[in-house]
Amino acid sequence: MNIEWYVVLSSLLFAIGATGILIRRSPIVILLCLELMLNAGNLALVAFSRMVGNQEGQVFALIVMVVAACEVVVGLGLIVAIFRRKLPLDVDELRELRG
Amino acid sequence: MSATSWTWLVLLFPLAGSILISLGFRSIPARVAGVIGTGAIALAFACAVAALVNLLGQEPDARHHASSLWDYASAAGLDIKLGIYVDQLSAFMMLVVTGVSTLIHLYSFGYMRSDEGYHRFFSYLNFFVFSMLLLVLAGNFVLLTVGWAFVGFASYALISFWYRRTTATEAGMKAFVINVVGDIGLVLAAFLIFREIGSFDYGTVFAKAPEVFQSGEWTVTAICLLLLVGAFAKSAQIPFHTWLPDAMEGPTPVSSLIHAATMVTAGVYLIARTHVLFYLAPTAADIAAFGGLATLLVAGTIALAQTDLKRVIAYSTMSQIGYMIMGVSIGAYSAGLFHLMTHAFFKALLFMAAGSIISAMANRQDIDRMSGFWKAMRFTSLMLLVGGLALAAFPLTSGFFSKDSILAYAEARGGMYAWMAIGGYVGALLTALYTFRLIFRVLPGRPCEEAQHLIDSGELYHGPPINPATEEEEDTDVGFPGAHHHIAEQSWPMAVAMALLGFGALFAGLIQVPGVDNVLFGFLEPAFLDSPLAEIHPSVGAEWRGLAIGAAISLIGIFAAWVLWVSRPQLPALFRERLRPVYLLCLNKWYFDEAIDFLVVRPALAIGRFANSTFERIVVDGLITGTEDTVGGAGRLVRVVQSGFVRSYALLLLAGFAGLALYFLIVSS
Amino acid sequence: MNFHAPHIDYAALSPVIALTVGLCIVLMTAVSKPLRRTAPALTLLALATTAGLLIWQWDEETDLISGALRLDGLAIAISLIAILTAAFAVLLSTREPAVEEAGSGEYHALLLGSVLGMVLLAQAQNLVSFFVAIETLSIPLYILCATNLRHERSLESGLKYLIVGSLGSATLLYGMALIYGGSGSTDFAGIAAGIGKESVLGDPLVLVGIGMAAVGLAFKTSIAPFHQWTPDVYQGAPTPITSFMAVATKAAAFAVFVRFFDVALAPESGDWQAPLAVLAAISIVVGNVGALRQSSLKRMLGYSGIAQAGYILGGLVVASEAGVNALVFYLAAYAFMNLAAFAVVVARERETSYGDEIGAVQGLGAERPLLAWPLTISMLGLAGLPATAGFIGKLYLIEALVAGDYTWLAVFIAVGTMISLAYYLPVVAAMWMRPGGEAAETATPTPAIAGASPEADPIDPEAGRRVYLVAPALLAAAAVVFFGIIPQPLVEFAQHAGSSLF
Amino acid sequence: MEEVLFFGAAIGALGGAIGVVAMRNPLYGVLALIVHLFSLAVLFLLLSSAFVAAAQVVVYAGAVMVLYVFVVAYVGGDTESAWEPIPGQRFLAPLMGAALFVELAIAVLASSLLALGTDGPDVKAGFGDPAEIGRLLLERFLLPFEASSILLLLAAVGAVVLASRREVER
Amino acid sequence: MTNSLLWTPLLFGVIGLFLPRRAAGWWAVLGTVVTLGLAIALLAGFDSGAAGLQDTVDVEWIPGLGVDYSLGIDGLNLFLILLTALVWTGGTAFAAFREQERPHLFFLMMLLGETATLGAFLAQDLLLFVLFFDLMLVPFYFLFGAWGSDREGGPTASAATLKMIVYTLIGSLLMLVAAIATAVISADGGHLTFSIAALGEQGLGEGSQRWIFWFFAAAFLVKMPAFLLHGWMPDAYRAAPLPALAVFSGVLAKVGAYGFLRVVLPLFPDATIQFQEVVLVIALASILYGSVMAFTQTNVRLVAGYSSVAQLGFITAGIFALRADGADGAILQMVNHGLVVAPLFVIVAILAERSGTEDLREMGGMAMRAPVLAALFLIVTLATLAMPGSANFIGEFYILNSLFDSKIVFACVAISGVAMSAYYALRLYQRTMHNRKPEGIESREIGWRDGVVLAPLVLCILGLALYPQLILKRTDASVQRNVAGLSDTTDAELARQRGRGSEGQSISVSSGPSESRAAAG
Repeated sequence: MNIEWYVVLSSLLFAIGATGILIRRSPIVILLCLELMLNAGNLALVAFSRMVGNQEGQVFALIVMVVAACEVVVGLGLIVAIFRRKLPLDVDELRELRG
Repeated sequence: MSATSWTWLVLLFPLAGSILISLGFRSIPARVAGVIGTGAIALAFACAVAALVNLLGQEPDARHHASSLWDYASAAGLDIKLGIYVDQLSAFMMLVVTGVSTLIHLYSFGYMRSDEGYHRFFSYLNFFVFSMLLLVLAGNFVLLTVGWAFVGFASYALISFWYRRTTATEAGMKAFVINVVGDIGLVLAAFLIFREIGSFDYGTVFAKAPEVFQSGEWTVTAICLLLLVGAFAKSAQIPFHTWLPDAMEGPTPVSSLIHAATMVTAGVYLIARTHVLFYLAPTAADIAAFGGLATLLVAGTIALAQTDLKRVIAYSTMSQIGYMIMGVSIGAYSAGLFHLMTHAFFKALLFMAAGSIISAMANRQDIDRMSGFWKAMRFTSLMLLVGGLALAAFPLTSGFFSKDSILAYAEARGGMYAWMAIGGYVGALLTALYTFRLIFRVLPGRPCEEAQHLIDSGELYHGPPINPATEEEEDTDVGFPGAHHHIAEQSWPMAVAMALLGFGALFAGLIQVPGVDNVLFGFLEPAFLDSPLAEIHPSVGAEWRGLAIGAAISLIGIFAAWVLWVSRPQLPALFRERLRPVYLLCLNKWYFDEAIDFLVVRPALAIGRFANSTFERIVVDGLITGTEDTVGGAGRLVRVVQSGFVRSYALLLLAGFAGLALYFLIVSS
Repeated sequence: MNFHAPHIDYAALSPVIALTVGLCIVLMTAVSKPLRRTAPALTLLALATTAGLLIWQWDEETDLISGALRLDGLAIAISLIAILTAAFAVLLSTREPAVEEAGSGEYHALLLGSVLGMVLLAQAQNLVSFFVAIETLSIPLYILCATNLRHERSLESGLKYLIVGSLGSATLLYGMALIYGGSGSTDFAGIAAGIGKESVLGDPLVLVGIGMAAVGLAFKTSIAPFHQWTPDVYQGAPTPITSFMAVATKAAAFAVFVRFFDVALAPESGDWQAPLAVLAAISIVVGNVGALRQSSLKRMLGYSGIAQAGYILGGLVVASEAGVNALVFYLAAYAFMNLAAFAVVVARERETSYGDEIGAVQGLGAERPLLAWPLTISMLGLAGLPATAGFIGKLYLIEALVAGDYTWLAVFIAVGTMISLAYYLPVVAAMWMRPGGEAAETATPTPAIAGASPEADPIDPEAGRRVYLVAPALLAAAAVVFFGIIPQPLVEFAQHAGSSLF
Repeated sequence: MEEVLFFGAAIGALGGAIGVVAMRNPLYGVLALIVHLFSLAVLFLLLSSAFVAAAQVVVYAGAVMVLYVFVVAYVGGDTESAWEPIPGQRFLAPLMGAALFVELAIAVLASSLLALGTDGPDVKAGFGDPAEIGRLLLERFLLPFEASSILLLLAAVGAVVLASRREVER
Repeated sequence: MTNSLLWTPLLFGVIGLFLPRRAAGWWAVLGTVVTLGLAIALLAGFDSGAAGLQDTVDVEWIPGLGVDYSLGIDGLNLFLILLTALVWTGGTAFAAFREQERPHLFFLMMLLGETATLGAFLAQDLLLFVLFFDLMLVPFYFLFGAWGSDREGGPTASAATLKMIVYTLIGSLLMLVAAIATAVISADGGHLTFSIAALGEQGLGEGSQRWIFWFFAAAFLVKMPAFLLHGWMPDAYRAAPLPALAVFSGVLAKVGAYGFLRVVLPLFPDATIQFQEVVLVIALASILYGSVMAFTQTNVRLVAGYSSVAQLGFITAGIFALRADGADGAILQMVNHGLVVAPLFVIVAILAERSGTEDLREMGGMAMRAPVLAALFLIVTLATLAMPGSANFIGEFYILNSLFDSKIVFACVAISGVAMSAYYALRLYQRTMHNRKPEGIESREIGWRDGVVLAPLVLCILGLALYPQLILKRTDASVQRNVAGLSDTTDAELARQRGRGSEGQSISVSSGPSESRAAAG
C-alpha cells in the first residue's frame, strides 16, 4: 500500500479538523477537532517514518500524544473554570476582547 | 587733506548728527537737537566746499578719485568695497544736496518747532541727507544701491512721519514699495553688469564698458533699461510717479527737501553717472528721453487741474524732473544738471512758501479756499512769487537759463530731438499756466477767513485738527498738528532760509549765461568727455534764439493765466464744461493709480487671499488629512477584522497559511 | 539487546537542570501558606542561578544529549533575555490578584515552566525537542493568562490563546511532519543535509512543510496575518504575564525561528526569504495602523508588538550574520522598552480606577515623575527616537537589511515608525501635556468598573511608590537610555549570538 | 488483505472525524472521536508501528477520552444551535478546509519524492516494536522524553489551578 | 573644544534639575552664556584661510556598526554654531525673565535642544548627523506640546505638535535609511564607515544617488519647511511658546539648508546636478508662496512663519545655484535670517503682552510711548526685508547673483520675492506700531529685561550690516571646496562670458573641479 495514500488521508483528516474548528462553537468540540488535527499529524509522521525507514517519526508521534494530552487537560480545565464562572460554553459568546 | 578725505567727512557729519540725535532723544533738549541737525549739514556743506576747492586745485582731467575704507563683502570673485568715487559730477551733486539741505534744516528748525517729534524729525532728516550723499558719492553699484535704498527708506520714514495718520502711513508704504521696485531694477542691472564685466566698481566698469560692449548690443540696452527702472522710480517719472503726490502727506519741509530738491534728482544723477553705458545703448537713452518728455507734459496737464496747494507743486516737480531726465538722456548732461541745481533752489523755495501759507491756513491745503495772502503775509507771498517766476522761466530768472539750455541742446542735436525741444516748449507753456494759476488764486483778491484773521489779530488762525485728505479728526498726540504753526513772518530761521533760496532762485542762472560766462559747464564738462554727445554744443546764437522763444512762451503763459483766473474768472468753469473728459482725465491724474491698483495690487492680494483660504486648506492640508484618513481607515479595517470571534481568527490564520502554501506550490512548480 | 546511555555534558546542561529543580522546589512551596510566601524569592533565586550558569557557559558551543539541544551564543543570549523578563515579571507579580487566585506556588512554578520551555526552545536543534519545548513554553502561558479567574476577560484570553495556539501548534506539527518526510531526519543538521539534496530541493512537499512551520512560528511571534490573538490576549491576561509574554515568548520563538530557518532550512532560503519579507511588511503595516486610537495601553502595546515583530523578522529574512545580530540586539532593546512600559501600566492599574486605559497615565508627569519618565523613555524608544536603544536597534536592522538587498523592507520600517509615532507620542502627551485632574472627565472607565462589580480589583493608592514596581521601571528605562548612548556592549552581546550560527 | 484493512480503517477514521465535526451533541462527538482513534491505531499497525498503535489505544481511547466524557458529563453536553453569528464563516470555513486539503494533496502528489510511491523500504523485524522505540526514547530522544514529563506535570498543575474550587485568601 | 561646546548645555540642564525652582532659569541662562563663550572662542581660534575641518574630534563610537563620534568645524558650520549659541542665549534669557510652570523641565528641554542642534551642526559622521537631526525634535515636542497654547476652534497644542513631529520625522526616517544605504553601498562589502569626508571620496553610483538624494531632500525640505511641505508649520507656530519658537525658527530651520551643503552636495554630486532645476523650482515656489501668504496673513506669528518659508526658499536657491558665491550667500543668509527671526518672535511676544492679541487687525499705534521698542523693531523689520545696507541684502545679493549667473530665469522670478518681502515686512511693522491705536492696547516702552534680550541680537544685526565680510571671509574657502565638484560646468561658461571683461578675478571658483568630479563619479 503506497505511503501516498496514508499521507493524503492524513491531510484530509487535517483539513476536516481545521474545518471543525472553524464551524463549531462549543469549546469541547473544538478541543476534539484539535485532537483530530494532531492525530492527522501523527499519521503523517508515522507514515513518513515508515517511508524513510527510521523510527524517529514514531517517537515523535508518541511525544505528540503526550503533548495532545496536556493540551486537552488544560483545555478541559479552562472549560470547567469558565463553566464555574457561569459563562456560556460558546466561544462566540466570549468576545469582550476585540477591536 | 585730499578731496576724498573731505568727502568722507561730508558723509560722516550727517550720519553722526543723525545717530547723536536719535541716541540722545531723551536727554538732548529740542532746540539743541535742531542745532545739531542743522549744524551737521552745514559742516557737511563746508567740507563739500573744501573738497570742491581741493578738486579745483587739480588738472581738469585728473579731477576724479576713488577711495575705499574696507572690503565690505568680497568673496567668490565679487569685489564689493566700501568705497566712494569723487569727480566733478559727484562734487557738484554733493554741493547742491548739502547746500539746499542746510537751508531746509534751517527752515525746519523754525517750522517744526512745536512738533512733538522734533528729535525724530531731525534725525530722520539728517539720515536722509546722509543717504542722499551716499547715493551720489558711492564708488560702486552695490553701494549705490545701498544709498538708493536708504533714500527710499528715509523718505518712507519722513512721509509717514505723522504715523497716526493712516493716509500718511499708506503714502509712505506706497513710496517705499515703488522705490523697492526701483532698487530691484538697479540690482538686476548690477548683476548683469557683473556678469558681463566681472566687477561692480565704477572705475573698472566705465573703463571696460566701451571695449566689452558694441554699441546697441542687447545686453547693454538691457542694463540701461534696468537702470532706468531705478531712475524712474526715484525720480517719479511715468509710470512710477504715483508715489510722489501722495508723499505730500509728510510735513512741508520734507516735501521741499525730498520731493523737490534732492531725492527725486537721483534718477537724473544716475543717468548722468552711467552716461557711458547710455551712450552705448541709444535705444534705452531715447526711451528715457521720451519718458521724461511724456512725464513733463502729463504732469503739467495734471497740475492744471489739481486744487491741493502742495500737490500742484509736486506735479510741477515731476514735470521739471522730466526736463532733466530728457536732458541727460539726450546728452545735455551739464544742462540737465544745471536745471537740477536751479530747480532745487526755486522748488525748495516754493514749498517753503507753501508751507508757510499752509500754516496760516491751519493745515488746509485747498487753493479754492485761499485768497488775498498778499495782504496777509507779504514776505511769504513775495517768495512764492519769486519761486513762481523762476519755475515759469520768467526771463533772467534761474529757471529761464537752465531750462532753455536743455531745449537748446535738443534742438542743436536735431532730428527727433528737435521735436522733443518743441514738446519741451509746450511743457514750458503749461508750467507758466499752472504756476500762475496757483499764484493768482492764492495771493491777490479779498483775504479769506484765515488770512483776514491773521491781518486782524496778527495771530494765526486755529482750526480744529482735521486731516485735509480724509477730513477725519487728527490724532494729535504724535505731534501733528503742532500746538502752534509757524510762518516765515514770525520765525527768523524760516525767513533766512527762504531769503537765501530766493536769491538763488533769482540769480543762480547767471553763472551760466550763453556767450557771457561758462562757470558750471566748464567745471562739469570734463566728467562727460568720454561720451561723444558731450561734444555737441549749440551755437550761442541758437541758444539766444531759444531763450527768446522761452521768454515769449513764459510771458504768454503768465498772461493767459492772468486772463483765466483774474480778469475772466468764469472762463475756467466754461472750459471745464466744454472739455469735460479732458478735465476729468487731468483731475484724476490720468487714472494712473487706478490702473496700477487694477493691474498689480489687486491681483497680488487676490492671489494671496486665494492661497490663504483655498490653496492652503485644500492642497497643503489636504496632503496631511488625506494621509491621515488613509492610515486611519486602514486602522479601522484592522480593528473591524479584530472581531473578537476566535473562530474568525482561526479562519484568518488558516487563510494566511493557505496563501503561503499557494505561493510555495507556485514556486515549486 | 545492548543500550548505550547518551553522553550528557552536565556543565552545559546545568542551566536547564537548575531551572527544573527550581521549578519543582517552587511547586513544593504550594503546599502550605507560610512556605507560599517564599515562592517569589525562590523563583528569583532559581532564575538568578540559571542566569549565572548561562553566563558561566558564555563561550560554550556544544551539542547536548545526542544533538537534541545546542548550547551556543544565540541560545545563551536569548535565554538570558527570557530569564531577565521572567525576573521582571516576578517582581511585577507581587501583590497581583492573579497570584492570589492561582496560588503563589503554582503561579511561579508555571512561570518557571514557561521559562524552561523558552530555554529549551532557544537551544533546540531537533524537531522533537523543538516541538516539546514550544509546548512547554505555551501551555503554562495558556494557564497563566487565565489565572485571573474572577475576570471574564482573563478566562476569555486564556481560551482564545489555547484554541488558536493549539491550532498553530497543529499546523507547526504537520509542517514538521512534512519536512521530516522530505528530509528523513528530525535533527536540524540532518534536515539541512536532507533537503539540500538535488532531488529534494524545491520539492512542494518540503516547501509546504516550510510554509506550515513558518505559520506556526509566525503565530508565536505574532506576525500578521497570524497575529490576531495578540491584542486580545495581551489585554485580557494579567499584566505581569502580558509583559512576560510580550517579550520572552517573542524572544524564544524568534530564537528557534532563526535557528530553524537559518540553519536547518538554509538550503531553501532562496524560496522562503521573499514570502517572509512580505509577512514582515504586512505585520509592520497591520500592527502600526491597528495600534492607532487604542484606548487600552496593553492593547496598544499588543499591536505595537506586532509591528515590532515585523521589524525583527527583517533581521531573519536577510539570513545573514548581520541580520541575526540585529535581531538579537533589537530583541534585547525591545525587552527593556516593553518592560519599562508594562511596569508603569501595572503600577497605574493598581493605583487608579482606570485599569490600563490611557486615562490612567494622564498627568503622570506632574504626579509621579518616577513613573512618567520610564514610560516616556520607553515610548520614545519604541518610536525609535535617537538616544534610545530603539534607535540603535532600528539602525542595526536597517543596516542589515540594506546590506542584504532588502532596502524596500527598510523603507517599510521607516514608514511604519512614522505611523507608530501617532500612537506612542499621545501617551507621552497624556503624561506631560494634560493636567491629571482632567483625567477624571476625559478618560473612560474600563468595563471592569462599569461591568460586574465582583471583578473590581482592590485599589492600592500607594502602588505608584512601591519599590518593586518603580525600581524595575527605572532600571529598564535606564538601560534603554544607556544602550542608546553606549550601545557597544549590547552590540557585542548580539554579535556573540550571531557569530555562533554562521 | 492489506488494502482491505487500509480502506476499512481509512473509512473508519474519516467517518469518525466527520462525526466529530458534524455531531451536534458533544458526547456523540467524543464517541465519534473514539472510533476515529481506533481506526488510526489500525493504520499505525499497517505502518508497522506496533508500539504507537498500542499507545494510541491506551493513552487516547483510554485515558483522554474518559476525561472528555467526565467533563462533558459535568458541564452538560447540550447541543449547540445552528445559528451562525459570524458573517461569511459558514461559507468560508468549508471552502478553507477544501483549500487546505487540495493544497496538501497537491503537495503530496506533485512531490518528486520517489519513496512516496512505494510501500516504503523493507525494514528489519522489530521495526516499531516497544524495544526499538524504548531504546530511541532513552538514547536519542532522552531530553524530549524527560521534557514531556515535566510538561505533563505542568499541565496537571494548570488543570488544578484552573479547575480547583479554591477560597482566595485576602 | 568642540566636545565641551557640544555637551555644556546638556550638562547644565541636567544639573539644573537639582536646583530650586527660581534658580533653574538663571542656571540655564548661565549654561547658554558659557556655550556662547566657547563658541566665540572657537571663532577666535578659527583659521580663516583653511578649507578643511578644524578642532576635529574623532573616536569610535559603535565600531560594530562603523559609526564614529566625530565632530569638527569649518567655514560651513562655524557661524551657524555661533548663531545657535547666541539665539539660544537670547531665547533662554527671555524665558528666564518670565514665570514658567515646571521650570526645571522647560529649561532642561531648552538646553537639550541646544545640544542636539549644535550636534547636528558639528557632526562629521553621517549617522551622528542623522541622530542629532532627529534628536532635535524631541525637546521641541515637549516644549511646544507642554508649554504651548491650545487654540480654540483649532487643534490642541499637543495635537499640533504631534502633527509637526510626525511630519518632520517622515523626512528624517527616510533619511536614516538613505544614510545607511549611502554607507553600505559605497562600502560595498568593504570597511563600513559613515564619515562624511570618507564617503565623499568613495563616491556613489549614479543610480543609487538618485533615490538617496530624494530621501535626504525630503528630510531637509520638510524641516525648512519648503512649499507644499509646510503643512505642519501654521498650527505648530500658533501653538508654540514664543521663546521656544524663537530658537526653533531661528535655528532649526537652518539645519535643513545646512544639510544640503554638508551632505547632499558633496556626497551626491551627480544627482544634485541632475535635480538642480527641480529643487530650484521648489525653492522659487517657496519664495513666492511664502511671500504671498505672508502679506495676507493676519496672525503675527504666521507672518513671520511664512516669511521664513520665503527666506529659506532664497537660501535653498542659493545653495542650488551650485556656485561658490551662492553658497556663501546662503550661509550668510542663514545666519542673518536666524538673527532676524529670533528677535522678531521676541518682539511678537512683547507686542502680544501689550495688546493681548496676535491679530494684526486688532493692533496698532504702539510706537507712541515706546520709541525704543519701535526703533529696535524697525531695524529688525528692515533687516527682514533685506534692506540694502543690511547683511541680509548682501546675502540675497550673493544668492541672486549666483543664480543670475547659473540660471538667469530663476533669478528674475526669485527677485520678485524681494519686492513682496518689502511689503509684508513693512506691513507687519506698520500695522502694529503705526496707525490709530485701538482701544485696550497699551503702548508701553520695553522694560530693561526684554531690552537685555533684544539689544544684543539687534547689535549683531547692525554689526553684520557694517561688516558682512566677517562671515564671507571665513566661509569662502570651505565653500569653494564643497561646491568645487559641482560648479565646473556653470563656471566654464561663466569664465567665457567674464573673459570679455576682467582677467579671471571672478573665477577663483572652479578650483580643480575635474578631479573631484572624477572621484565623485
